[in-house]
Amino acid sequence: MSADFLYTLEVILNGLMAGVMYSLVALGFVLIFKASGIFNYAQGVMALFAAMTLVGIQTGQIPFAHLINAIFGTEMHHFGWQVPAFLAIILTVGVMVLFAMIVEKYILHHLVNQEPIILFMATIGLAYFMEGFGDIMWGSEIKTMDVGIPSGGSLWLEEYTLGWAAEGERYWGMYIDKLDMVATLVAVILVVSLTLFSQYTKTGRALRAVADDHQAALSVGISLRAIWVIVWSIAGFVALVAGIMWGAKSGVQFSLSLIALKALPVLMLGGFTSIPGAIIGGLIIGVGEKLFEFAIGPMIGGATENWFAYVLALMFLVFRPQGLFGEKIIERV
Amino acid sequence: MKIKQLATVALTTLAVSAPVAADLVFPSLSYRTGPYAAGGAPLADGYADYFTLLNQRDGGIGGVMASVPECETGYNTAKGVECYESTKGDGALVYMPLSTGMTYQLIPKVTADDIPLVTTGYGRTSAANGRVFSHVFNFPANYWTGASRIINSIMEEAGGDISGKNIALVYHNSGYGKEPIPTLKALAEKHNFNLTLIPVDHPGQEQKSQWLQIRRERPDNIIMYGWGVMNQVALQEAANIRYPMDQMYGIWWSVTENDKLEGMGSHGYKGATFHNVGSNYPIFSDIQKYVTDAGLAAGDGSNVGSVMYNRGLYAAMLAAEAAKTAQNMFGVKDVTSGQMRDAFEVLDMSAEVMAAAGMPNFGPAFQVSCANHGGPGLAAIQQWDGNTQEWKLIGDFEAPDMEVIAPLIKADSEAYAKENNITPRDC
Amino acid sequence: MSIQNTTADQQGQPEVLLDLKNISLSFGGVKAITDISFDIYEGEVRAIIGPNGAGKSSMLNVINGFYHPQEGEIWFDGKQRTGMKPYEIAYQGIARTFQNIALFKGMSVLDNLMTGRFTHMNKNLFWQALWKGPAEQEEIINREFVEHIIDFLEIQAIRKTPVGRLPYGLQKRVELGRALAAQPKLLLLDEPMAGMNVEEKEDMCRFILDVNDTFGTTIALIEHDMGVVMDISDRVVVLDYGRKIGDGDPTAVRNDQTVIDAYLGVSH
Amino acid sequence: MFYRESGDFKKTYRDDSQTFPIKFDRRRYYVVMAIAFLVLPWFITDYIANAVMIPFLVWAIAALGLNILVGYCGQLSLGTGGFMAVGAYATYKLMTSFPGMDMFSVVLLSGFITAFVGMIFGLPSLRIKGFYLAVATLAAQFFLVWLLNKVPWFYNYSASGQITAPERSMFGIIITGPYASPVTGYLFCLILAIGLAWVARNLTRGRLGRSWMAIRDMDIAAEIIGVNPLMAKLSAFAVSSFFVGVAGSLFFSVYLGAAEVTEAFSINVSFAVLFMVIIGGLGSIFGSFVGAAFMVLMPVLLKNILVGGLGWPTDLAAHLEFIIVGALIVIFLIVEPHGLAQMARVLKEKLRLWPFPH
Repeated sequence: MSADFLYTLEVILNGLMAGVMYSLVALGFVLIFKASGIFNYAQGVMALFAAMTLVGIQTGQIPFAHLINAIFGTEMHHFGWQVPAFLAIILTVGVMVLFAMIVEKYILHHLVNQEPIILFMATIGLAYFMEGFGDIMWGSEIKTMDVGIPSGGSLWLEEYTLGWAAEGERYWGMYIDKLDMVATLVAVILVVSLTLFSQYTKTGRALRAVADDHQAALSVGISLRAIWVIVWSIAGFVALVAGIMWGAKSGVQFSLSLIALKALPVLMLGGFTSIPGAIIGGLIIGVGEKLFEFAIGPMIGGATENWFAYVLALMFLVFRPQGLFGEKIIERV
Repeated sequence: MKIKQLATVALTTLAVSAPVAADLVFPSLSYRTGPYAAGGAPLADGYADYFTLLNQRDGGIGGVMASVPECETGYNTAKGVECYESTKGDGALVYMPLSTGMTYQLIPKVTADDIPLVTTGYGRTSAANGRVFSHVFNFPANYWTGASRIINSIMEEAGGDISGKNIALVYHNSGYGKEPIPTLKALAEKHNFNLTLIPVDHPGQEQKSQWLQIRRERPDNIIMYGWGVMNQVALQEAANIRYPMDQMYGIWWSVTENDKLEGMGSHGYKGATFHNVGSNYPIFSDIQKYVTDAGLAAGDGSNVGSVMYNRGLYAAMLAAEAAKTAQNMFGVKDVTSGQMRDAFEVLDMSAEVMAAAGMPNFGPAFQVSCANHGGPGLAAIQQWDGNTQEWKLIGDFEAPDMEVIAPLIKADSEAYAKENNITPRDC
Repeated sequence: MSIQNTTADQQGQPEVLLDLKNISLSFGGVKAITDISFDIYEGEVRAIIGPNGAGKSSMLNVINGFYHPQEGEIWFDGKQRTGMKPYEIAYQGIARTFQNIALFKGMSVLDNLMTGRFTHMNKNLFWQALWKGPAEQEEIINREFVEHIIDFLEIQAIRKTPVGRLPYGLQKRVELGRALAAQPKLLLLDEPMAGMNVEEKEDMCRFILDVNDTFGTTIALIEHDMGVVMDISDRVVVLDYGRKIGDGDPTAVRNDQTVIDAYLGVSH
Repeated sequence: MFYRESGDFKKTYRDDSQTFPIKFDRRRYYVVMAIAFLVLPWFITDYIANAVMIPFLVWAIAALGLNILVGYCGQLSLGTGGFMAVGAYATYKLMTSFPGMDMFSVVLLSGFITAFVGMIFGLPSLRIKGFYLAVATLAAQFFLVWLLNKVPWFYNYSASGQITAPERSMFGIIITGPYASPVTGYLFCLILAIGLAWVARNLTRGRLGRSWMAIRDMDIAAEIIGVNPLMAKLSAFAVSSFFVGVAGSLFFSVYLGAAEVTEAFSINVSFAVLFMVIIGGLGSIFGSFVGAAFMVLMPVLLKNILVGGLGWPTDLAAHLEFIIVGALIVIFLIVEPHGLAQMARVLKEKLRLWPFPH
């Protein structure tokens, strides 16, 4: 095989993996949009907040230390203990559930039946709030996420594929990051368990009922408020997973919240209401932008990925305005 | 109606809340929030702590207390305007905006307001031409001299010849990151090496494409002009593809304590710097005694001695020395911003001055002149030691290839002068 | 009571305003309309009736260009129509109301009616931006016309109320007003009396007849209330399962055996 | 008491359709204008002009533009930052290519250039609706920023891609550049803001505005009434982009004086303007001004209270600022989803009836 072909293959594989990382973020959006029609811009900040909380709990940080020190003139930062990763994750999930309850009680509850754009703006307000709140609670310095996920290129794969290229070509074997492989595995488990949950549990059925028709669901005795808390909790959990993966990749700091921007074209492509759409959309965006950067990027100066993802999604949309897997828009008079 | 009330309250607050007029005002436009907070916080701490030290230990500068009103910009240029306007009325002596974008914005403004603008290691490189940029100082080094210094170091290691080598520039795709490109292009022509440009968009969490490209092309060296999260991700990706760390060079904004990997991950990673590292200087015991122990530190103390903290300290020292120079020059205690500008123009940062300030050999010795606001552009190379988890200086502060840079500075500054109708001064 | 068509009476031979020839329409594999032909005379009130799902609304949608039939010809005002957009058809002089009220909810009654005048206004963006001068002149002229309609429909008091706040019956009336504001040659009414009480229905009947009388507007309407249809229409076309099963004046249709079997028969 | 309309009859349609039908409103409007034009310039300081009034006016123009698109035509857009960048770079190119051109023409031409670009990026709106369109407009945002950053011609081949506004004047008065007095900058922006608000008012009360609102409220009915959706949407995109382009032009030339596209016109700008529009009130010209005032004044006010007044550390204050602004947005949306303009309207209704409760 020629090295060029192998390189292209490598780009495609890595694109798929990157796509999975985008999908992880997009999933949270889809869950909430499906259940409540809210385009939750705060999903990215939720991922940041969850990751910060996880690291904070793990390393025994004192919440609001900076604020307390500023007010009382004390000098305290750490409890001085370390919490095992597993326990810390469980505690963080608890925090995210609490967060979901607060959001439902103080925001969503008061905005029932508002127009989508109002709800959207409310979530941006929420994102602002959480950005400031997270920083006050845990501090704004860069933190390292360490929950034992391996990273670095897979040596085994590199050596195994080294001989594939023709003799004498510049080729160093296939490169795939172990972290990406783990992320793929996690994403698969996440999607399968979400599907099982929504298909085979009572709560899952209620969720789907609400997604189909709020009024009808209400009329058969499903509590909308409870459902919203559950959905936001699940979305919080998904945000935590995304936060862990992205945090392990780039450290836990402010920019983590900007991953939301990478999820938007995925949503556009996959449709706001489809979980498989979020996955497939992520894969298409991942491969598309990486291939474009690989093939065309060097000719036009590079750094094309940010806009190309959107343009790619836009091109799909022009032909299918509701996204690949979105519900068909039927116009009637 | 409500808005009007708010506006009234706002306006009255603005009028009332003007800081207490201190005698020497050194505003600090800091960013302790936003995407670059991790770098901005220690920088601002160092700047503030130095003046606190002077006030506590020496009773200010020449007997006049210094004050450092801090204004949070969040690395946002629009907020920078607000900060500039809100502090300049208090008799600000010098501005150090700590952001390239804000520097560009302030260059015309400070010139009109007769306040010196000092950008240590950032900002507009061609501002080194004092004939065009009368109020802007970018000593001791800038992005172009830094790039040249890195190339020199690469040449040294290669035994003086880098013709035919491949060097990649991984840069933050913004004004800051693009700065070194003309210099590197000129140097590539001169030394006959191949330059590959690899931009990374803000914020730079996803750099897979870029590093796959690097892995394919295997450049002999990498120069990185990164900032914020981009640095950490780049280092992680470099380690992932097992790129040799000692062939990687960062500019000074890419070689801080935040820019490292766990354990030996980034051992050997190098970078250019224009000031020394570590806390092995007399001044640090004074800071401990007069500032930290007295509970007057700007930060929580954990940053003292870090690269960014030292950079803040160093910048403050330059400003304070200029203030002293101005006091001596004009024989007054309360210097004005115009006098500060004149002082900066004749600033002599000799080894003795630095030693007297408790920071011997902390930065390069240099002199500023009317025509040259950038100094000789001396820079050193620092290297990360994974064993001790700290940066170490390797080699001395050395001069860049001014033969290449000087014409570039001249061309760019003259283009600016022409565009803005500025007649260069006679120097 | 049947209002006689003046044009038809005077000339003996009525003039055809709209002529539909062999129209077929299908969505994917589903046939909505199969080979239907009928015509509408200038100045008459033409009713389209039929059970639910007979293709009545689809027929209206074909007439005003929202759906494009796969087969057949449409002749309006002596010209054959080919592939027109709905807004072009509006310019030809066809206006309509909708089964489910389709008013512009964020606008006042007055603005809704003024929007109906859209096809009669033509000052471009520049004049609009300047306002003073031609644009204002045009606005005032059209405002006068709209005020006539407001008087006619007796909705003076709610002129500046946002339509979203009005009760159902009034909304229907405003919608009729909006269609009238366009001064259409052909007015399509899709169940104008659906969901109304007897009084409101009587009002609406009066308006429809008055429109037909005073403005001479040709009207095609879909209605379920047979009493109303028989009373106010000149001719009736009956659809069932996308096919035409009857056509003629109300009495003839009422006595047509096929129609009775397919449609009226059900209710007996 | 003084807020009464009884006895204030309109005898012509012209009177009936004027902007401020109630005498009290009309008087208040003249008073505000008089203060803005005649009183404020005497008292304005550098700080008030450059950090409060100029940004307020510039953002108000941008908000007006976006409000035409989102509030009147119902097309959700997140490309505002990109369009402002087009306006800014057009201004820079015009200023440096034609040094003799007066600022007014430069700004308006930049607006027209942006309008053209906006129309191109408005084309997908014919197929794509709602949030899908919002995300699609992000393509414009990212692509335009990339393009302006990548092609050196746009920034005259300078080393870093920064653009700096040279000194330009009009009628011999310096408007841009460091030597422009804050009063001229303020008045220049004020005249443009008032003029554009007047244009926006004219456009939205006439035929074109009604066609936009018709598309917003029910696009199918609008089309059947004779509104060409292509023309309505594209004209909304064009007019909106014109306003946004003018705002971008002023943002760069009068307000910041220098800009770098990735920093000054990032996605945050798009969100900020959308905020102003929604907080102020969708489909309200007054609301655009109120929204801009809120988003400009709030942070300044908070900063001055927390840092200046209470002496908090700047970073805590900045975090708290985020929390408070975020919370306020949510609270406002809960209390009055239709924005501050709607609040004012409700208040007005109450005042009309005062002192009777119903």
